[in-house]
Amino acid sequence: MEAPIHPMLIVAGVLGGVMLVAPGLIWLERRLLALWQDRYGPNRAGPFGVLVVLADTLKLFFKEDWTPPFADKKVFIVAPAIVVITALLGFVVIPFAPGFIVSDLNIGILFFLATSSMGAYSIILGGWASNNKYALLGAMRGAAQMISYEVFMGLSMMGVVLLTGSFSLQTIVNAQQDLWFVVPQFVGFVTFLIAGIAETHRLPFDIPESESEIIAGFHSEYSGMKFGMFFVGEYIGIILISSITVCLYFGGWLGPAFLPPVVWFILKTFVFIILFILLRASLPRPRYDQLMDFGWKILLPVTIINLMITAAIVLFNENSP
Amino acid sequence: MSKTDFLNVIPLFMLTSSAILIMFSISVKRNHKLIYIITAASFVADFFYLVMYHPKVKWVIEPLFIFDGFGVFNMGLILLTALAVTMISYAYFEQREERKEEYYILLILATLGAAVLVISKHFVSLFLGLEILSVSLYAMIAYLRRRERSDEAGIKYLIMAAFSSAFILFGMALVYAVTGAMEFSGIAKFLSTAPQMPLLLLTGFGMMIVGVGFKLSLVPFHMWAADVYEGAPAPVTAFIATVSKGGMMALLVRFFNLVDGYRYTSLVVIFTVIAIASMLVGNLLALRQRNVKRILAYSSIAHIGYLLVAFLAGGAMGIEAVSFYLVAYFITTVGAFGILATLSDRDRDAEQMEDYQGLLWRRPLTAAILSAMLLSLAGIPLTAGFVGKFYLVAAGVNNHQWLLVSMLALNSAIGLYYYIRIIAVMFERHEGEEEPADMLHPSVYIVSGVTMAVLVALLLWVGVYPEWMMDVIKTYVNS
Amino acid sequence: MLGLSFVLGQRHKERATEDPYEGGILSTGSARLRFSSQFYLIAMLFVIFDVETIFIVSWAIAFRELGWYGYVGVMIFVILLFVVLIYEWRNGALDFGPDGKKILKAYKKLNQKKSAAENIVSKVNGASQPHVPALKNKHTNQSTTA
Amino acid sequence: MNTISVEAGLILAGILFMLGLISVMIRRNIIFMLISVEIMLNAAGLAFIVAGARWAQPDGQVMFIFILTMAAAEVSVGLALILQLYHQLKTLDGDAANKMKG
Amino acid sequence: MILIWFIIILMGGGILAWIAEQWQAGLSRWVSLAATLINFVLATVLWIQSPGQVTVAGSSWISTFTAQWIPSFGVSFNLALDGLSLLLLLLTFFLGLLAVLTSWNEIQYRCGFYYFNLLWVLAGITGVFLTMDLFLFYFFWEVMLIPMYFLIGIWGHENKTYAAYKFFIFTQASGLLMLLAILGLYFIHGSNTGNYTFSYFDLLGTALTLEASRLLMLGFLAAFIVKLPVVPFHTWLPDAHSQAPTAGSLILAGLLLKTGAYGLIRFVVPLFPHSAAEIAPWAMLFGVIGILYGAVLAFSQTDFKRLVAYTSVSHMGFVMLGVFAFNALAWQGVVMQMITHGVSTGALFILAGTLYERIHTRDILRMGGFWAKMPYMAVIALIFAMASLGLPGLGNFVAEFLTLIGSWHASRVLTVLAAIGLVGATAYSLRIMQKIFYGGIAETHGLTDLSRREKLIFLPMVIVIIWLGVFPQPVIDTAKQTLTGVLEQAHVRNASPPATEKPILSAKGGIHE
Repeated sequence: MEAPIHPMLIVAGVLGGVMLVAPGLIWLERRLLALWQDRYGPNRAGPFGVLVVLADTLKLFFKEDWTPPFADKKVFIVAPAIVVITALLGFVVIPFAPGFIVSDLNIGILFFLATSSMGAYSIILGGWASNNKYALLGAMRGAAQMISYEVFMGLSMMGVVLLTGSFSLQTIVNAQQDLWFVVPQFVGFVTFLIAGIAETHRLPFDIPESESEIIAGFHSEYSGMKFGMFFVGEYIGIILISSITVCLYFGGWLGPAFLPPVVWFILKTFVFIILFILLRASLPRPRYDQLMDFGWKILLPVTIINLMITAAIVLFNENSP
Repeated sequence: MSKTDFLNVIPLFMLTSSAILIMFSISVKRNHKLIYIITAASFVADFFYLVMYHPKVKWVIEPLFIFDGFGVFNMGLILLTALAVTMISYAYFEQREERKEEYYILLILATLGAAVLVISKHFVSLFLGLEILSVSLYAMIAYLRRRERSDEAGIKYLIMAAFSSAFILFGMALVYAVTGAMEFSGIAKFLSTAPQMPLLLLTGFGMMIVGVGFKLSLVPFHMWAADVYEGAPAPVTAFIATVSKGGMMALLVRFFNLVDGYRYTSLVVIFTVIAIASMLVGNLLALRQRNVKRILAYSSIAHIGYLLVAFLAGGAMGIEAVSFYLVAYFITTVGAFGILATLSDRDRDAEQMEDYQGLLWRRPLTAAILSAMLLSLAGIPLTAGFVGKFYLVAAGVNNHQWLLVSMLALNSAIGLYYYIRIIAVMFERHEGEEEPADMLHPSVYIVSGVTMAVLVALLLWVGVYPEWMMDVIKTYVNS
Repeated sequence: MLGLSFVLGQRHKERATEDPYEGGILSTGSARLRFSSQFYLIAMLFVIFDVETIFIVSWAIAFRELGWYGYVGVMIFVILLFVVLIYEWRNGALDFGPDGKKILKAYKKLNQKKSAAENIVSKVNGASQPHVPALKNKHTNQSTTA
Repeated sequence: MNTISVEAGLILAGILFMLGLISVMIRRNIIFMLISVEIMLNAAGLAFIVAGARWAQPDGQVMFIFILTMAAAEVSVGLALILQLYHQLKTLDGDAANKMKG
Repeated sequence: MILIWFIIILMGGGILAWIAEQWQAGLSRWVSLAATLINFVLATVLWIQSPGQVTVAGSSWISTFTAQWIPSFGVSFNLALDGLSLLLLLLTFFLGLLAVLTSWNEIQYRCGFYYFNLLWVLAGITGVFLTMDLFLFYFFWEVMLIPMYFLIGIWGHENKTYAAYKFFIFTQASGLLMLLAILGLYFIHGSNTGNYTFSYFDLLGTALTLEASRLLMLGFLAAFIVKLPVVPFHTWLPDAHSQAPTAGSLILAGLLLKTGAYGLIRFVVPLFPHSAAEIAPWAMLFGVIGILYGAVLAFSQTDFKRLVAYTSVSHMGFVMLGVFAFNALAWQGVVMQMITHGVSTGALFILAGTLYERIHTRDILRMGGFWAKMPYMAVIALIFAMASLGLPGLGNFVAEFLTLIGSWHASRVLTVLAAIGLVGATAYSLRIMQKIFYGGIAETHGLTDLSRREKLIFLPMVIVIIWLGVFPQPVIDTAKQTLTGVLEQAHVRNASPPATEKPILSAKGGIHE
């Protein structure tokens, strides 16, 4: 453990880092997609088109902040804020390095689950307040999807909890000194990742906003910075899921000592972020009912069976030696 | 969990597993008859296990359950009543819903809830039993999806039951906050050492009484009863009137006796007022009804009021009287609603007075049975209801509760009017068409018919020769 | 707290460029439309299963202390969950979206009846109209898949 | 964090409970009535947690979990019933559900 | 053993009659005729054998029967017969026989069920007269109500439902008060002695405080004076009597009213002698009011059956007067009154029934001059009208005379007033004759004189009423033992002061302590 850093500093660091990285991701994604799809991507503004993000942001800020007159105004404005706030709140329990954590809650995982399920509100409220058919449909789908996968997400994480006996992410990371949990909990990892993608409604699970079916889903009516908030919120969500995955299954900041823990953490996280982008680039979007079927009929039993087997093994190991 | 523990809770396990079995069997194939047989068989088996295994041994599973004579007796009563309800349900549902199988799951679960209720000695088990019972009932009440009234009744019951659960829970929380115990015995211990009842505790008890009052449909918490009785399918109404209320009543008796609430004048006064109000309001409101189900609803309010007389009398005799009256009341109520169910057709229940006009001449046996049931409700000799009421009065007089007892007598007199009115309608001369042909094969009704016959035989037997039943109650309840 | 104020600040910036009378996508009609009750079903499923996870979670944190005893208990609980799941599956609660095969089957059944009836009618009339059912078939298929 | 006194907790729970109670009484929309009842239930749950904290026992929290479960079951059934009722009445006004009188 | 057979024959006969109707229409009449006839013969044999036993001093009980019923409550199936019961049983079976006969043609609708109810009413009445267990007494008290209710409610006249309700609720409500009183007595006795029993003989000696005794007596009194009926509680009677079928009216007037009188003699006075003595002046006053009120109202009725019903009110006033006069003479008068009223009023109701069968109205304004058409009926009517007004030589005269002599000792003023009632009786009896059989001929269509069956009904009644008027001694002797026994007992107990030292209902606890 390092000397405790002032919590405010950590907060500032995390917030600043995340808020900076998120727009960066937009650029990264575009570049990578272009790479994999054999095209250029953004390349005009700045080196490798880095400044396109800045331009985009400026554009969003200066764009008209239009609230549709038929919309439910208050809710319409609150909805995009929720997505960012909840996603950011999730970072509270993430240990970037030993001691480098906003708050080491002993119910860290539960806190994460709670905040991430709050994200469903933003979609449903946004879709509802827009008072637009497509938006509503998107919102309904999004909500259904998110709450469904919420169940499996929580259950799949329980495997790790069984192994460590704690909800604290820091404890969990520390427990992976010998072995990353991805090995004993591979099934858990896979299900968690799938559920995580669904939670962030990224491609291929971007049913709520599938352009080809329902224009842009729940945020059809949004523009300006409010749209920007949704947009940014999604990327923050990606970072969040990636970092949680890293914490739970890939040993968090742990790594050979030649790099500081934070760097290990960031590296691992970026691997997952890139994986997210790769998935987007490569997989087609399933139909809505296929997605739900998959969740309820396959993921749910698999996670529960995984859980029970894990528990049995742990108990057996405890009692036999 | 020791072996004895396990053996004791087997009745509960049996109910649970039969519910699961039914779910499985629905998943495989929907077969109404098979599921009906499973349900009936599980009730029968459960009852026999209970009788065989629990002669008079008292067994406590800490901290939740207590298997004493009183609990076992009430559990057996509940199981038998549920069996009777199952019996009358088959014919009723056979001609109605396309998805009738789930009803039996709900029935079993509700019975399970009531069974848990009567053996609980802890707030947690009380709450669990109560809620299993209530939640199953919501769905059962609204089971006939085509009927608007059924839904309406379901919603009303849901809101009311949840409302009352909230009261009970808050009351429990307050009691817990004051006494630090959720076990009845712990609370009793606290009370016996406390010099006087803290205000907060009294508030807690008061809120629990409100909740319990709702569940028992006591005045002034009775508003839901008539609507729910009217809207629910007839067998479900029978179930609400008997098992649900009986379970709650048994629990009330157990709790009140354990904490010895009789010491507190305030509680006794509250219950006395409630009892009198229930008797009066129930009977008076029943007078102006034209709907048989509503009449029975209001009459059940009054009957619970009668029960409270013996409950307030307390002591061994009071408990015996309550148990006996419950037996009589269960037989009678299930019988009455059973007749109602057999007379009902696909679209509506036979609940209007007109449906009964001249019934005696159309279907003499049916009418005779219903008359017997109604006379029993009215407390006329030769029926179980008479002995039951007699027992109540005896308990009350024994304890010198002259006010309550005379109110009981007065109300019995009022009650006579509407019971007799139904009978009078049945005996009216009937001109017009003969009974329309039944929609189902007559064999479907055999089971209902046999059940009715058994019930009426029981009614008369208990009415003419109550000694046996009293012996049973005494051996169980006083053990 | 800090996070909240930070976000609030950002919202303040949004309002800087407010201008109500322009742009956007035109919405047609009221969006307060009725959607499939399937969504309610999902909500209920979620409510049930999410609450059940509470029990599993509370077991998970203390499962070492509870040992095999607790394991058996949770096993029973999980088996119950599976029974419920199977039950729901079989009853079609987990069929999201329309099942093409089923609709086709039901439709064929209907069609057979109809065509049988029409055959009788046509026999009586002495004239047959073989193409009509086929046309109808096409039409209704579209409407069910749409 | 400072510990909260039992009285304060109970008063909070009581206020919540009363709010729920009042809104059950005055609301006419069935869904709102359901929500209000849920508020009452949660108030009871809160009271249990406070009580459990007072005696430093886990019982209160256990009870709360049960209450939560029960509330969930109730909401599921309630929503289903409301849906059915809506199909028939085309309204959620509690006063419309008054076919039964007497 | 014979006592239980009385009841079994009637109840079994009732069930058999119901079933028999399914086999063959009309069979139920014969079954019920047989049942009542057997009982009547049995009772007569018992009576003929019994005088020797009755005169033997000591026990006044001719026959008893005891069986266990609900031992944990101290309830036993305890029947006993003494002179009083025997007389009333004879009356019961006699009128029962006649009731079956009068219904012979009148009832065409659901005969089986009708006779079932008829016989069960009789069984209930028999039980009431026989039982010596208070629980059983209440039980039979109720048993006779329900079938009676059906008799009125199903086979009655136009306003039957209302009348049936009224009858049922009045009697049932008052019966419940009696139940409370019985229970009170039971518990007080139990807590005093530790012996919880409903046995009449045990309860007789219960030591009661004054207050308790008053309250409990009021409970009993309520049931009996409603049944009797005493004036403020009589309103059910005119309706029930006038709406009931003929046999129903016959049984109501002839028998059910007597259960009230019987109850007063058997229970109220022996159990609560002190309180009964206290309330006696008021009771007698109400009796006299009943006599006068009944007579006046009877005079102003136009409905024949209603008229007769009010005469019952008037006659029962004499019973009330006599019972609370507390002397042997008056009581003998009361017993006579019970029997003669049963016969005479019964006969008048049967007359009304036969008239109704012929002209389908009970309105006496639409009758008149029937003497010419129906001389037999007119003669019989004359006899019973005279009996009703108390013509010497007929039974009622003896009864009323004895009662008045007896009550003279108790209260002269009231006796004089009661005697005025006799004048009223003359007025309404003559009005019956005047309106129906004399005067201008009204609507004579379809009038035929009495049939053979009807003659068979009236003949024994005429014989009995004359016999009772001329030679009432056997009847008086039969009941004498019981009556004097009860009175002596009451006087003895009144002489000793009531147990005032004990606070009311002081005893705590119950059966289980």
